[in-house]
Amino acid sequence: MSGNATRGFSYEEDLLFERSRAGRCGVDLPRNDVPEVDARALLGALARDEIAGLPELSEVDVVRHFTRLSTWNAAVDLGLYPLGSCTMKYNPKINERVARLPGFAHAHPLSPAEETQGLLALFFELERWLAEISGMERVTLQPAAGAQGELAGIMMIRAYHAQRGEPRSRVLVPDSAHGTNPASAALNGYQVVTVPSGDDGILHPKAVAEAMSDDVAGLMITNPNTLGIFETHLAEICDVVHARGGLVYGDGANLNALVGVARPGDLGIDVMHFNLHKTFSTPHGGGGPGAGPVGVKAALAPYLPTPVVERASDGSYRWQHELPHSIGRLHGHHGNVGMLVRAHAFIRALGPDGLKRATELAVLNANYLLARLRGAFHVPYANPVLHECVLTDRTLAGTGVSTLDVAKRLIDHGYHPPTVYFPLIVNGALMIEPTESESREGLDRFADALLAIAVEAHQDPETVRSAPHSTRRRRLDETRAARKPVLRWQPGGA
Amino acid sequence: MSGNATRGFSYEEDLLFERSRAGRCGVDLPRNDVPEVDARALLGALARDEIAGLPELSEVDVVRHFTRLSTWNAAVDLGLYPLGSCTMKYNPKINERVARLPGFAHAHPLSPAEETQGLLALFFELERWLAEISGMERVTLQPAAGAQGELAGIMMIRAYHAQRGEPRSRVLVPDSAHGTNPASAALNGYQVVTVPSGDDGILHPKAVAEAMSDDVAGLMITNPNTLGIFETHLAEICDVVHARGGLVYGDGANLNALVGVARPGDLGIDVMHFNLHKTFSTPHGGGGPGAGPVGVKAALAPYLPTPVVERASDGSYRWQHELPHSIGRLHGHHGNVGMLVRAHAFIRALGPDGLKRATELAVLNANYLLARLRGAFHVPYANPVLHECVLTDRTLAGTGVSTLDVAKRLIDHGYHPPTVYFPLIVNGALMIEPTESESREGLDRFADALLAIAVEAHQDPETVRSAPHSTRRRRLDETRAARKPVLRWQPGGA
Amino acid sequence: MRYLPHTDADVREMLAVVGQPDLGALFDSIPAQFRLTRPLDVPQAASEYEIQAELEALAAQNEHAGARAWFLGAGVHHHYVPSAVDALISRAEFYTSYTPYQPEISQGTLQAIFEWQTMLCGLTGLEVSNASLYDGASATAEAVLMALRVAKRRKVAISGALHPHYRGVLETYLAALDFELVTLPRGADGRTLASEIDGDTACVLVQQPNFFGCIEDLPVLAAAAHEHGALLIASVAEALSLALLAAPGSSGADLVCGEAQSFGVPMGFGGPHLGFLTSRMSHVRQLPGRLVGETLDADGQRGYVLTLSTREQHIRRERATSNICTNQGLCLMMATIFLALHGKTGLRALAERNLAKAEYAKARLRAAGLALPFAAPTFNEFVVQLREPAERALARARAQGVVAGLALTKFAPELGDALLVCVTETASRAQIDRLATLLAGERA
Amino acid sequence: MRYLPHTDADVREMLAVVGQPDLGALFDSIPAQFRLTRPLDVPQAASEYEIQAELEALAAQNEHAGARAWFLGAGVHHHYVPSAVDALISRAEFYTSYTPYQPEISQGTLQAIFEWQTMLCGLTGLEVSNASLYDGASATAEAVLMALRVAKRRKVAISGALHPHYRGVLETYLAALDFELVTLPRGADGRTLASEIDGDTACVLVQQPNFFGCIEDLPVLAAAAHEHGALLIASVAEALSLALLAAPGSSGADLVCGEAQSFGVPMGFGGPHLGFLTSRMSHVRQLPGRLVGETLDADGQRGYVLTLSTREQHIRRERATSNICTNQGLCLMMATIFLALHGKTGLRALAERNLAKAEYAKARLRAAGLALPFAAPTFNEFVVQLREPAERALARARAQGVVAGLALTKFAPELGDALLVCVTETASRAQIDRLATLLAGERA
Ligand SMILES: Cc1ncc(COP(=O)(O)O)c(C=O)c1O
Ligand SMILES: Cc1ncc(COP(=O)(O)O)c(C=O)c1O
Repeated sequence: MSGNATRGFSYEEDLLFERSRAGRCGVDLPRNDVPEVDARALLGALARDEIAGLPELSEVDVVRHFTRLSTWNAAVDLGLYPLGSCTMKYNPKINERVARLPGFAHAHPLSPAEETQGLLALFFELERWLAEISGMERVTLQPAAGAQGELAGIMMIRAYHAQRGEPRSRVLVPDSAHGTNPASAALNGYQVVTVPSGDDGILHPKAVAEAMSDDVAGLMITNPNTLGIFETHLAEICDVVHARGGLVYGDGANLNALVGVARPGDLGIDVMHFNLHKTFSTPHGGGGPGAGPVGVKAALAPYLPTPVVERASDGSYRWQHELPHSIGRLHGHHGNVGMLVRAHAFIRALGPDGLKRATELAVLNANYLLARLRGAFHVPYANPVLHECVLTDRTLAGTGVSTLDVAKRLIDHGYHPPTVYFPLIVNGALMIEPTESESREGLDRFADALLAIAVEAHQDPETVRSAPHSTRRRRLDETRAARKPVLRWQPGGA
Repeated sequence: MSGNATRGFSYEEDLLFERSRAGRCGVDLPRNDVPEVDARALLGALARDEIAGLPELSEVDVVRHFTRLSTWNAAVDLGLYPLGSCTMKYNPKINERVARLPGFAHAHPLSPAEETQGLLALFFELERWLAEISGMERVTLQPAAGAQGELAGIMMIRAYHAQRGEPRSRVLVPDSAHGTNPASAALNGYQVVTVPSGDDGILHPKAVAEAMSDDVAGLMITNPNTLGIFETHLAEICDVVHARGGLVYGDGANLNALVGVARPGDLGIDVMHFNLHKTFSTPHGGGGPGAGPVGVKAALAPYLPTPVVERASDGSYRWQHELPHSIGRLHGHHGNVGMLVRAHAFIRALGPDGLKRATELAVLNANYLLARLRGAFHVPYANPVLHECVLTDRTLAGTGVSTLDVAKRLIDHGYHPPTVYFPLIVNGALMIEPTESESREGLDRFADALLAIAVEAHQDPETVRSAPHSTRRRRLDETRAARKPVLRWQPGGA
Repeated sequence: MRYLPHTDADVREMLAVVGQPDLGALFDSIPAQFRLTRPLDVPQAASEYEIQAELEALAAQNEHAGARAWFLGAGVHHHYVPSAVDALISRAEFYTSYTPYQPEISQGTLQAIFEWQTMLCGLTGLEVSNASLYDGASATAEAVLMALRVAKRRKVAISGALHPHYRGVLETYLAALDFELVTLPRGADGRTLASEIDGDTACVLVQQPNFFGCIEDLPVLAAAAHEHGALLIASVAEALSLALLAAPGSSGADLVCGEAQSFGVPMGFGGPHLGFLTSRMSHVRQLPGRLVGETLDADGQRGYVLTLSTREQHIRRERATSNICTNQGLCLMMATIFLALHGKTGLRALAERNLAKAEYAKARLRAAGLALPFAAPTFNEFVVQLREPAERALARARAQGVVAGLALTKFAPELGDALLVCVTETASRAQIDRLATLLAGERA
Repeated sequence: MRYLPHTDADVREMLAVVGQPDLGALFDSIPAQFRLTRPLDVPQAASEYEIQAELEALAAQNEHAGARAWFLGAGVHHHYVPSAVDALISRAEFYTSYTPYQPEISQGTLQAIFEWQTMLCGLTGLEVSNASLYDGASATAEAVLMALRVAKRRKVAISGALHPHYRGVLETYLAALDFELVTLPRGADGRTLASEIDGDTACVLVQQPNFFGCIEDLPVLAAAAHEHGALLIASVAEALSLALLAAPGSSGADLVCGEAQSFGVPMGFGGPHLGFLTSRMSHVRQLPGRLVGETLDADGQRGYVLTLSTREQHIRRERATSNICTNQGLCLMMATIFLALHGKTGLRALAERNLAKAEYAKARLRAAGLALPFAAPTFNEFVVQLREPAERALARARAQGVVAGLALTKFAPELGDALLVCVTETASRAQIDRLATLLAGERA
């Protein structure tokens, strides 16, 4: 092992339902100060019987249950979590504190603007900051995650073409794109046309020109792309798309490579989303919530979702609901506000110099890892990388050890594995994004672990192939899970 | 293993100093809005050089460091923590929330009473409640822990005798007492006279009468005693002490056996401490802080530490500093206030019925474990037990396995060991206090683990003797630590 | 900078390993004309202390339920959240982890999701639940999209008593697609009428209880939908009602979607909240969002994994059932803990308390001479008609520390000066009495 | 009841195993006449919601540093605590664990204590630190008791500028013992004069900076003490000063004790705080409190254990160096995290900022025409003389949201209407300006 992980034990813990005992309860209600109501009498058949599926536990049972469960997870606060494309950077603790301030946490979205000026001011500022960082004109904070941001962006593109009286039916998506890109386009009724990357891993104007037509509403592009490589021809590609009346959507998942160094808006992007849970340090929460604000150039501003925040001449803030060309409402309320508060705090913490420095260090870290790992693992593209790098298992050919095995073996070293088998255009990809939060010596330990596994793959492939060995559960059978899905607990198994 | 613990791994983590890198820092100061001051110029030789011994780390380094360290600990929130005499009950989460309310957490002890009425009201109520629970007249909340409570109590006894013009020089302490009892008496300048327990584990009036004299200031007694046994002769013993002008100090560490069922004051105790961190659910914090309020009968009230809270006729609260016979001040301020808030919340949560029920269940749990373990382990006394039980390793004689080995082996089963080798009057004691927080099936799992170890001791003693096997560190060499003490890190080892 | 561990020496040495002269050179792949040559125009870096002070100042400008008598709901509900919820989701292992793609090192999150799925099936009366969607509104839109895929028809019949924001989001989601939307009228008692349904109808969408608080008669609507081969979708904006009302799945709903914010998620100015969607097992391949399933490990031990991912964008791309990726995982964790704490009896008792408080409020308002326009039974929310402009009544109440509800003037002008009033367990009798007095227009 | 897991069935079955008919029978060893036959007279059980509401109401009645301009110190200091501190000590593994008696399952706590010991040695300039005492006052009393044991003499010379509460506690602790206490006078510049020391003196106790904020000249006092074979004890009530002032141990102090609340522990109305005590290694056997030492495990790996316990009550009983058992472990954890976050440079910068703020305040007050009676240099606290009754000035300031300091009328009447003013990094220039205006008596 790498000095990062060693011997230990795990606590076992059954399902809530298996721990349940009739008669336990983990809450007590306040004394009732109004007349009791007999629900059955009042509601008749509208009332339900016992709630099957809910357990009965005391507070201490519940606390222990979830505390134990938590110990089975990897986490950023426990160590490097190098999931490529996910930007698992440190989640500052002050963000958690401020997001819980009662004036944020217990405010109601339907309180009038006059009673929620602090929140509107925060929205207004954050919108300005994101616009400045990205080189966009306006920003909506409503989308709840990157994918909903994509949806919103494509909807605006659609509305833009519709408004000009020339609806179009296709959207171009590079083959290296994240799955949400084609899915978002399709959800908007567009036909997705895949554009192949070049042998150098990036998109070439020629490929785009070949796919481009008057029926193409736009191109979705990730920059740097999912290989971590800057799309050097982006300006020219944008020209190609714009020349035929198309628009360019920028997937901002990789913005951590650019903040303070270059702005998507300056590069020709017309509309893009931000993943606040990546670039702007809001926690991933074991899957979410995130937030996916969308920035647009002036031409798309009329289509922004409603409502938007405006500052009146007296300095007060208000909601503007009347945007005649708006695509409408995307979220039940104002988006994942708690994440907006955290992102606001993060930008305030770093300031202009810190934001740029974070970008530089994120890129330095990825390049450093690449330099240390090159050779032991195959590097599929020669282009310089920015904030993440992609390696493959080709150097392990013949050992029987694959990318998946390397990933699982990393767990024994105390590391969460990188993203694997993505992007799809690379065979056996290991996509590593260390982020700026990792120290040099932390990267060295991680590189040492990967190098040790590469050696082990040749010397003792079986140990790698059967990893992990140290976790509470060994390798889990995903095929079995899908073949006969058991998606809930039922008494007696079934 | 018992189904409680299974395979896992630990994260390694060096000392802060080993992780330090010159130039890192985990905080940034606010912008300075006043003129800089050159400390060297202003203070000359009064100023210091570099602070040797402090590390340099970023915020993420520090967060990971302590998060990893935390994973090496057992905890009540992870499972049964059956330390006898320590009452490791569940620490309710609401207690933690209310203790952090800014009006408590950021209040200053020298703010005038008019500006801190909420805190004074809380003190006043808590004092009343503790007095009612214990059958005492008044209570001081100042002592920071049980031992400081003992100190305060013995001081009051001393002041009482001094005031009556008959200073005395001895204090009686049973041989089963906790070490703080004799230490507290000695710290007060008293000579400690040890009173032997009877063969039945309890104190007998005769033994006390033999030790009692006009030079004895009082007796310190724990009830139920450290064997978990109720001191059946307590009333008579109190009479013996009182008859010779002595007073009886009650060590309230075991009050969890009595709340709502019997009151030390009614039993003849003149002065006693409460361990809020035991009976009243405030967390132990890895060693503290606790709180050790002291209750006294009316005769001792004049000697209470100053200041005390009083309610004025207009319902407002104020500090009373003028107690001419007071032993004086025991704490720099008002004691461990955060713990008082938590204990207040706990008493409110349970109410009269809940407090009594908790006692009953704590006693039921101890008796249940005793019933399940009797036979596999030796039960040194036949008397009925209350909230805890003491077993010994005598049944393992000949196996080479001792109490310490059983304790260490429990760790492999995912349990913190019980208190061991205490009380001193029992050879190889295993002192088990489950508290009321443990469910029946949780106790069963724990009992199964202990029974399995008893079997293992006979079948495979070496495995028990070399336990634990699953922890990040195996059995630690305490002798080595004491022989050549290394009590701080120094560069290069030293 | 406190978040950045790199010392100058680290940077120098790392650059040497990388083979670059300086940090700028790392970005040489970005054409020079696109490199930003000025600092970003955002405020200078701030310390934690300054950030906290600034955000406390902003937070202090917002009215919130911790400091007022609170009767405003309309899809976002003020319920007490036991402290254990925040204590547990504040475990770094939960909130600083990613989606559980690597199950061996994510069993904590996976088991909790499996438990959520189980409990939500029980609450909604259906067989399979996903692992959250963004919010009640988008979950409702996703449910309709799913129904369109399942039914392969193009007409969507929507209750006129659907939350207007849900309807808004649904319209946004459907805008690009080829479909027809019809609105089911509201009956005099406040419930949805089962008209407009025919053989082209893919689904009937009703909110339960509906936007006006009225409890719909789901079996009647289900019969009408099923008669024409359409699916019934029940959208639940107040998930606590599931503890008291007949499970929609048992009442004929084929899909149950909605918002579970009431299960331990703070109102938070509207988000993050917790969208959910449950269906019958027969439709699972059309379900959007993540699913956790049980399986075995190499030693034959039970464990949990993400499963049936061929429905999802990262596998199926443009043919996925949805584009969702990041979901509302930590809110799901809050709700799972909240449900575990309340359990079968606690949740029921909480729901009954909400009912009792709302019934008391209704009685008090009626006694104060105000009209309650709808006769249908309600759960914890209802409409009351005022004798003055709603905004005036709201302002008067606010001045007395009472947030009295939502003016329906904008949402349902046909109701005149009406308020939607929500009464949860957090409202004391005294506060309700005060509300009645204030709304009746008497002097408070 | 939410904290109690037992169902009625559990109780029944367990009683059967135990062989008792009912719960009451478990208490049969308690003589009947002592059994309580009535319910305790405490309030009926309350829900979490009610408890929170009640305690929020009580908390709201207290002035606190989060909502005022704060210049009150005197041994309890308002410093900003980075959020990471509370986030980390809220790990259940830290706060719901006991004293680390079983080292194999307590390495987290043990390693942190070892780190604390190391840092405190560096800060105080001594060789060994214990693992906390209750607070600064009792730590000071324990230091004197230790000095009495070490020196085997009976006279204690105490600075007249010792915190009066520390002095009070010391007198309480010493009351039963045979000793003589003399007070060292204060010089005109506010510092302690090295008189009254002779061959009977066991120790000289001074506070650094002293109660009036003045920085003592420790080398001079140390020389005077050592000349007579007495120990010098430096008691530090504002631990942050250790980052700026010459380490007391390097200035001749033999024992350094005091209060480390400033290192990340909230003021909390005076507790829980963090007493500490460091000494030279040669006196370690007389040190009170727990100690953590390094050792090896059965595999030869480094680990930590409680050590030298033969000093302690659980081994040595009446011959122990102290009676302390439960200490201030979690406060030690806060301070360890606080120090780790600030580190060498951050802590120094924080201390310099305190100095700069206090110097600015002194300049402003002088400029406002107020007298600062003491010429000795100060750190972040100092005395200012008013031209009106101190209580009046304080009340006026309070009415303007400024808690201006501590009236010394009670503690040092000889100073007339004087205030002890503490200025930390949390005070803005504007607040300091305001303070000066208010204390000068001009209209605010
Ligand atoms: C490149 C890329 N695009 C889009 C997304 C989708 O963003 P989200 O998960 O926030 O919906 C992701 C994140 O997973 C991504 O990595
Ligand atoms: C019986 C007994 N007495 C006294 C004490 C001392 O209490 P504290 O640790 O709170 O000082 C303890 C606790 O450890 C104890 O168990």
